[in-house]
Amino acid sequence: EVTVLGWPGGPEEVALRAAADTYNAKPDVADKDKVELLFFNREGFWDKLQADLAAGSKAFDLNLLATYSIGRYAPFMEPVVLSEEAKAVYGDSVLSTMQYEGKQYGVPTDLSLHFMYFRKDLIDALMKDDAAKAKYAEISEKYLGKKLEPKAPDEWTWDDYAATALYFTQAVNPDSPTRYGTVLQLKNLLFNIMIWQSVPRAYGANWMDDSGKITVNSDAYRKGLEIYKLLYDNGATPRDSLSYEFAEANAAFASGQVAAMLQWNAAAGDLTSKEKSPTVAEVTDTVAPPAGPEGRFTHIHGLGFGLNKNAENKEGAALFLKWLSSKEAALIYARNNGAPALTPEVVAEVAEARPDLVKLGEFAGKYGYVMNGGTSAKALSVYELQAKEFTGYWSGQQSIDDALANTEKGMAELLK
Amino acid sequence: MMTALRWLVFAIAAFAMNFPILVTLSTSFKSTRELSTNPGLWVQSPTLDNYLAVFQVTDRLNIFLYLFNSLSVALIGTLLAVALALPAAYAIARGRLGERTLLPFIVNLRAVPLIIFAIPLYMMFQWLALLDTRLGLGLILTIVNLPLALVILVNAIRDLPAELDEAALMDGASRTQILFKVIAPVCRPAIVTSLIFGFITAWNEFLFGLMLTTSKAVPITVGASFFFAASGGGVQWGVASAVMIVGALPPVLLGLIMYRQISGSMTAGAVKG
Amino acid sequence: MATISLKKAGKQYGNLEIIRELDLDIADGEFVVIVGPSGCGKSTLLRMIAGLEETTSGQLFIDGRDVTAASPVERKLAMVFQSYALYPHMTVRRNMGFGLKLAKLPTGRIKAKVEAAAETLKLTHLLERYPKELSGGQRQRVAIGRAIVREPVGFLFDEPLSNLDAALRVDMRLEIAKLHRTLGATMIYVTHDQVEAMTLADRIVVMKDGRIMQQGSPQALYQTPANLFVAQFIGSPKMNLLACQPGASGLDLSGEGSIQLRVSGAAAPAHLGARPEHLSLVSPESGHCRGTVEVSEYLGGNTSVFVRAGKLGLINVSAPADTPYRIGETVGISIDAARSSLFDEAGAAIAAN
Amino acid sequence: MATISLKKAGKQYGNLEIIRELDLDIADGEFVVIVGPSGCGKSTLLRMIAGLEETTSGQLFIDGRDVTAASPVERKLAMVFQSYALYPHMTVRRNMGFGLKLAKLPTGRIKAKVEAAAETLKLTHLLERYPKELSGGQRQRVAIGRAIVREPVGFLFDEPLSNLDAALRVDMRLEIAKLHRTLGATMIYVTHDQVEAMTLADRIVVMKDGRIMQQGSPQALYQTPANLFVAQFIGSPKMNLLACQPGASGLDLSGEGSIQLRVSGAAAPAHLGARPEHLSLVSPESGHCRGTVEVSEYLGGNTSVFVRAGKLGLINVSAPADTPYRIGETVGISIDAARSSLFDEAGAAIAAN
Amino acid sequence: MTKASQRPLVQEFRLLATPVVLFLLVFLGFPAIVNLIYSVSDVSFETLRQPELSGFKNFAAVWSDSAFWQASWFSFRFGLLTAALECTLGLFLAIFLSPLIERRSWLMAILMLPLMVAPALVGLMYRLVLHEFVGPVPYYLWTYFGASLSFLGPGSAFWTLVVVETLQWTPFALLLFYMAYQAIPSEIAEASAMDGAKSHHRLWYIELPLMLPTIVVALLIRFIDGFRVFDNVYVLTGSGPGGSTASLSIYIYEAFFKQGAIGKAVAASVILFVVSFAVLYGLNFIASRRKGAAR
Ligand SMILES: Nc1ncnc2c1ncn2[C@@H]1O[C@H](COP(=O)(O)OP(=O)(O)OP(=O)(O)O)[C@@H](O)[C@H]1O
Ligand SMILES: Nc1ncnc2c1ncn2[C@@H]1O[C@H](COP(=O)(O)OP(=O)(O)OP(=O)(O)O)[C@@H](O)[C@H]1O
Ligand SMILES: [Mg+2]
Ligand SMILES: [Mg+2]
Repeated sequence: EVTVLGWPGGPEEVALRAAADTYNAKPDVADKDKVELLFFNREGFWDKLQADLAAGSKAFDLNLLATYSIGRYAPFMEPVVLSEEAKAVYGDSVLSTMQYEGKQYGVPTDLSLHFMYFRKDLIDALMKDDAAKAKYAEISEKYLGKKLEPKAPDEWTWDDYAATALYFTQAVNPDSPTRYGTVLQLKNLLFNIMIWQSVPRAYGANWMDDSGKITVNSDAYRKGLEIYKLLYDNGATPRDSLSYEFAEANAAFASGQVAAMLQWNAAAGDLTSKEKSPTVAEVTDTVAPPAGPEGRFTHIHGLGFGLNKNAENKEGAALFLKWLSSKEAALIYARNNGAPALTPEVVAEVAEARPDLVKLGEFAGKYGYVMNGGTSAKALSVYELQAKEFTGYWSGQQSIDDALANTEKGMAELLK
Repeated sequence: MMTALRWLVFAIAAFAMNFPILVTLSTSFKSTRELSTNPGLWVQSPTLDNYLAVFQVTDRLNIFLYLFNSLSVALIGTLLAVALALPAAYAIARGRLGERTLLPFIVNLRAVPLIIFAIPLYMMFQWLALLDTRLGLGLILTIVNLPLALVILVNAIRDLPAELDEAALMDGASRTQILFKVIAPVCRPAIVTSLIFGFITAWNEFLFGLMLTTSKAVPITVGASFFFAASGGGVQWGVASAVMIVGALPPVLLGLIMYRQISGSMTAGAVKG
Repeated sequence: MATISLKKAGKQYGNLEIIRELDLDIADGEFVVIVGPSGCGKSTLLRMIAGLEETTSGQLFIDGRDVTAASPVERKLAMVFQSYALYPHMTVRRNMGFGLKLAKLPTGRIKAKVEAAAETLKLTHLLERYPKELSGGQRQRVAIGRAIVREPVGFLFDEPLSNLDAALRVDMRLEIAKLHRTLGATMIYVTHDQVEAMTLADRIVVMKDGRIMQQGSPQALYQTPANLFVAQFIGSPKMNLLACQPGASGLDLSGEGSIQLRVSGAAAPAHLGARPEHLSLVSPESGHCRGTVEVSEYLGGNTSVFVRAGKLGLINVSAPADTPYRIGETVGISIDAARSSLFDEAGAAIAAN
Repeated sequence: MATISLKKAGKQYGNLEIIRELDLDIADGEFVVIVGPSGCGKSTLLRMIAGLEETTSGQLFIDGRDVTAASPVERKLAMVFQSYALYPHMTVRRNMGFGLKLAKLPTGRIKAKVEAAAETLKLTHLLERYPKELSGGQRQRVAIGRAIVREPVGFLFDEPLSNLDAALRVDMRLEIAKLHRTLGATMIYVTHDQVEAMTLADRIVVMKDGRIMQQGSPQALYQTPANLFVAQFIGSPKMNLLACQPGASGLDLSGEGSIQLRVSGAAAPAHLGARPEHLSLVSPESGHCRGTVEVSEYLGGNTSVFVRAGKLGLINVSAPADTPYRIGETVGISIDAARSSLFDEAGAAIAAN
Repeated sequence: MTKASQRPLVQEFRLLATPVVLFLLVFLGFPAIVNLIYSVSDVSFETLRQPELSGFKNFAAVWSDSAFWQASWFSFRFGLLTAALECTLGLFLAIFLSPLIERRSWLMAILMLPLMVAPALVGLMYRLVLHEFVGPVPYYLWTYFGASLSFLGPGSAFWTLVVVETLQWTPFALLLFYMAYQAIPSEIAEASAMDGAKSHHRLWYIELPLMLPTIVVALLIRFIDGFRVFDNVYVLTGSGPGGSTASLSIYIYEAFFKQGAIGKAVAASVILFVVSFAVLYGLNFIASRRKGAAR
């Protein structure tokens, strides 16, 4: 049989299971090539995988792979051959999230990027109310140094986002209907840096330029860091945000005490479900992250499945991967809670059932980016480093100069 | 009067220390909907959904297997650790053997993050075919438990009157016989304490469970999060709570049976002096 | 079956010398009683013989074999500990049967032997109790029982009867004597009880400060103590010592009287030793010396009369129970010269006749 | 300062009745000695008085105050434990000074008192040792020291001298008597030693199976025991019992002889009690009865001769130390009729004259 | 026990200590050797099987890494504080509640409950418990006081972790102390009562000294456990903003897995092992010297 190691519990499992079931039911799949699923914790998953692969584990044939870890695992994995349909189903930019040094290492079954979640009701009310607008202008003047007017979230720049966040903060504006304008995820965790880096990216940030020079010690990074610092210091996000990650941020938003937040697309399901988030489900909307001088950007990374170099059943595994990259499989994935980023032609077939996939595909195509070096062997370590240094700055333990200098130094070490 | 005060202190201590457990218990009976609207301890509309979510997916994620795995590895890790530590503790306490080297050496194993052994152990286990087996994990937990068991037992044996050993020597017992027939029964409270702590530690161990198992020998700590993981790194708090409660039951039951053994001085009537 | 001998055996705790170059040879089947003041090293000596205490110098032989470094098990002796050392987690029955069980005796035999011993020791009704549920004397009997059921070749008894009442003590003493006869085992027995020492011993060893002061048969020690220490230590109530010096007509008793005694040998006698039972109260005129009755202790069978005799100090006289003398009365003391002992200034005995 | 009285006090362990409805009144400053066979409840009684053992029925008064439920601390008594119960983590000095320290005496006074007591108990050189570094007798003396330094109003001594050598025991006995005189404290003293009981007691209480069999002055108990049990228990070696019935000329000794004794009262005498020291060996013809010498035990001061006298069994006669009789020889036994006791079938004493 | 009787018996004692030594040799011998090699090598996950010797570079790197010292300091402070708090509380509860527990061992079960949940899961639950919007603690604080503390903010995170750790592990100390307390022979307590000791005297002069070895053991174990704390801190605060709540274990874990700096991680562990061995050895030495002097 073919064993596949994946993440349990979430929508990823449901989708993979549906795909595997369909595959196993096919008459032309030999018994020895049937797929069996193994699951392993999200918590520590990459560390375990690291140990498994490095030690040459034969416990699984296929395993989960992510854009940011592809370089790290590539030495222990084998390039794969996709079906001919793959290009048409996913498009080049999505396929490239599973590539390393020009070779395809996996099938990009799920894609993650960011939405700006916001409270329609509050923003609408703000835009209708002149007194509020004046207050808004006053606040933006005071904190951002320029008078701003409320805008529709679709048109936000990061300054607008910051102004809105401040406006809806009781500490800044005692009349605010919510306690906080936004909720930031500032825990010392690599995923939080992925969310945040869309801010500097909108100001032109990148890890390194094409010549390989590290470019974090730049105005763009500085700007991005300062916006978060400003929001944190002025109480636009809970004091505890320094320990927040995905779940905490969602809970804060779902409590109705937050006006807007930047969050993974994966939160959409819960936050718009009346069952799970009764307070905000009906008044929450999503748009792409705000724009900056360089445009509008969202971090993307793909999750997919790749082939273990030490796999015991490589042929069978390759067969399954090939099928997994077919349109049939992609649609099964899409229909079963998965989040594949599909080309507009393909997504049309499931648009009714999964409207969010339309946005996902659209945003990925239009705004998606991967930092230079974001798939390298040390990409994870770079995120870890940034998480540590930047949270150090946000929490007031070190200056922005030190944070950037340390990051630059560390990255130079890691990416050399 | 004094008794009332004692009860009061007990109540406060029990409440404070168990607060997270109480929250977990209460959360496990809350629906997702209630969770986001009612942070209090009191459950407005209790539901068993979370428990059903744990027990009804056994074809997919078998909680019983995880519990059984945990039970097996914890038993191996505890019994073997005490079985190894007891003779050594005796040799250390009475024979003055390795008091300066072996004892601090083993105690130190507790201070070092054993995770650094993960890679070589992994390779060794692969070679020995112990990966993803209950025995393999049990052996590692033995190492984890050894230091504490040893310290507790050495401490307990040092407290026993040496005349007991001497009497047994005169009765013709070998050191091994003395150990098992005289010392072990007399330091039962210490043995039970090490067993309880060992079992709890083994039951709750996470990192090695994560590293050294994949499917067949997955322990409950690792298996637990299979249930409550939600998309994007979220947590289904209700299910998480239910799993935690279920996962804590076996050690609680074990404790209930064993605490009784801890009371009372075991040496009364042995010697005069 | 077991001869035991110590050759220049010594024991030190750090700098403290507890047993000093001690030589002792015990014949097979001999009953040796060790007596000596509290803390003189009796228990230590037993423990060295048992192998529980390392012999820091010298050697120890059992049956001619050097066992100085042998473990207790190899020495095959049984011991009754001064502190009992019962197994707190075992019932009396299991405490007593433990050694037999280790020796792999069949359960039936163990049961029989334990019950027989319990019968002898009057412990039958306590067999299922734990040590903590016993009285002091009962514990002590369990400790004895544990040693005797094993029928070893040698016994070491450390004050085994000290917590028993007089009646029981006599019974137990007889039982131990019987055991000695029937098993023919070598026995070393520490006691503070004069009667036990006198009645049980083939030989009494008197110790002081880790040294042997004298050894010999009970009679020998009682009648011809080698030195002042032994003279005073053996016999209860203890021997009276009257300071004396050679005088005109025999010995002059510090000016309080005199006694006709010829001294053979060179050393000048300095003390006359007379046991209370060898003194008698007579009329003030007719005694060897005189004094006033100071205390009179009724002891049932007899009365101890303490007489203050000037420079001779307080003299204890064993008088009949219904002695008529009153406190403050002046009495004469008559000394049985034939039974008294003489010691020189250094305390060594002088042959008198 | 301290009268102690028990009213129908009882103690049970589960179903086991250890002390049964016991009444005892102890006057202020009295010295009461409790004797009784091993396991009869002496320690339990002391522990009840101390407050260490709950009194399961009845009441206990100290100075007239009901203290049945009071804690040991409130009772202000000192106790010497049969098992010593020294503090293992304290030196001898601190063991002894602990009570004084609690009583907040200045350090200087504590030091002085402890050292004085250590002097008395011959423990001075051991003051800095820990209990486990002491011999049995030394530990026992520390236990005594701990009690006496505190000078409380009442003392409870549980076999305090059992592990001391004879000489030391006499010294300590005198010290305790002195302590009693100087402090005037009430003392309850458990012992198995006849001499201690006889010499120390104002009153002796004889217990058996948790009951008081007789109490009274030493003389009274020795001379007129109320029953067979007391008669045999008091006095060592113990009283001989000769089966008898009223005969033609006085009492018939089971056909082995007869003795002239008139019995007043109704009950028929069944046993004649005669202490060894009230018997003497005479020629076979002239004794009240006769038998053959079976065992002869040399005791230093005297010799115990055991005579097998047909149906009368083994009779212990206390003879002079240098008695000429040999084993197997036929001897006559002469009974001092005036000093013998008579008991009826049930064991109660009959007044004889 | 006296050194005495042992000489002829050392052999037997050796035999008794052998199993544990063998076990450790078998299961840690190979890993330890591999690790020692790693600690002086340039090694990553790709080169596990061909480490390149690099001398003491790893040690130098650890030694000069300020994060290592920060983590050590955190661990030390955290270990010391939690050990002290847990043992104080545990001691108090063990002694004060023992009259209740003696008769009802299920009370002990209730007090032991916090230990029964894996620290990683406890950390997870605290994410909920302390959450400003869905956590009960802030909820009640908001309801009754109108404001809540920021439990995991930069200033308070350390103390929150200390409290969390203390609440979870006090039962550990409690159980050890309860056992030791129960083991005190009643006769000694009785003797002290006869000496006029009130309960506080007894506690101070008799019970505590007799429990001292256990107190030392508990402090030692709890210090070590606090020092190497991992699961709950890691789950609750990551390694804290800017690594401020990184314990040494987290430091080593991150070096190992996140940075793939295996050599450095192992070198840090070796340093830790050597230092703590030296400390324990020293303590032991002092303790036995003291005992020797008391003789
Ligand atoms: N915990 C207990 N459970 C049951 N019986 C007990 C317990 N403790 C003591 N006994 C019994 O109570 C009786 C009285 O004991 P106690 O210690 O008072 O005797 P004693 O007169 O002091 O004897 P000794 O002279 O041997 O010391 C004994 O028969 C003993 O076996
Ligand atoms: N561990 C030790 N350290 C130092 N001295 C000790 C130690 N153990 C015993 N001693 C001393 O050794 C001496 C002999 O002790 P031992 O127990 O042999 O005396 P003993 O003759 O049995 O006395 P007793 O009749 O009082 O039982 C005593 O003075 C005692 O204080
Ligand atoms: Mg002794
Ligand atoms: Mg007693």
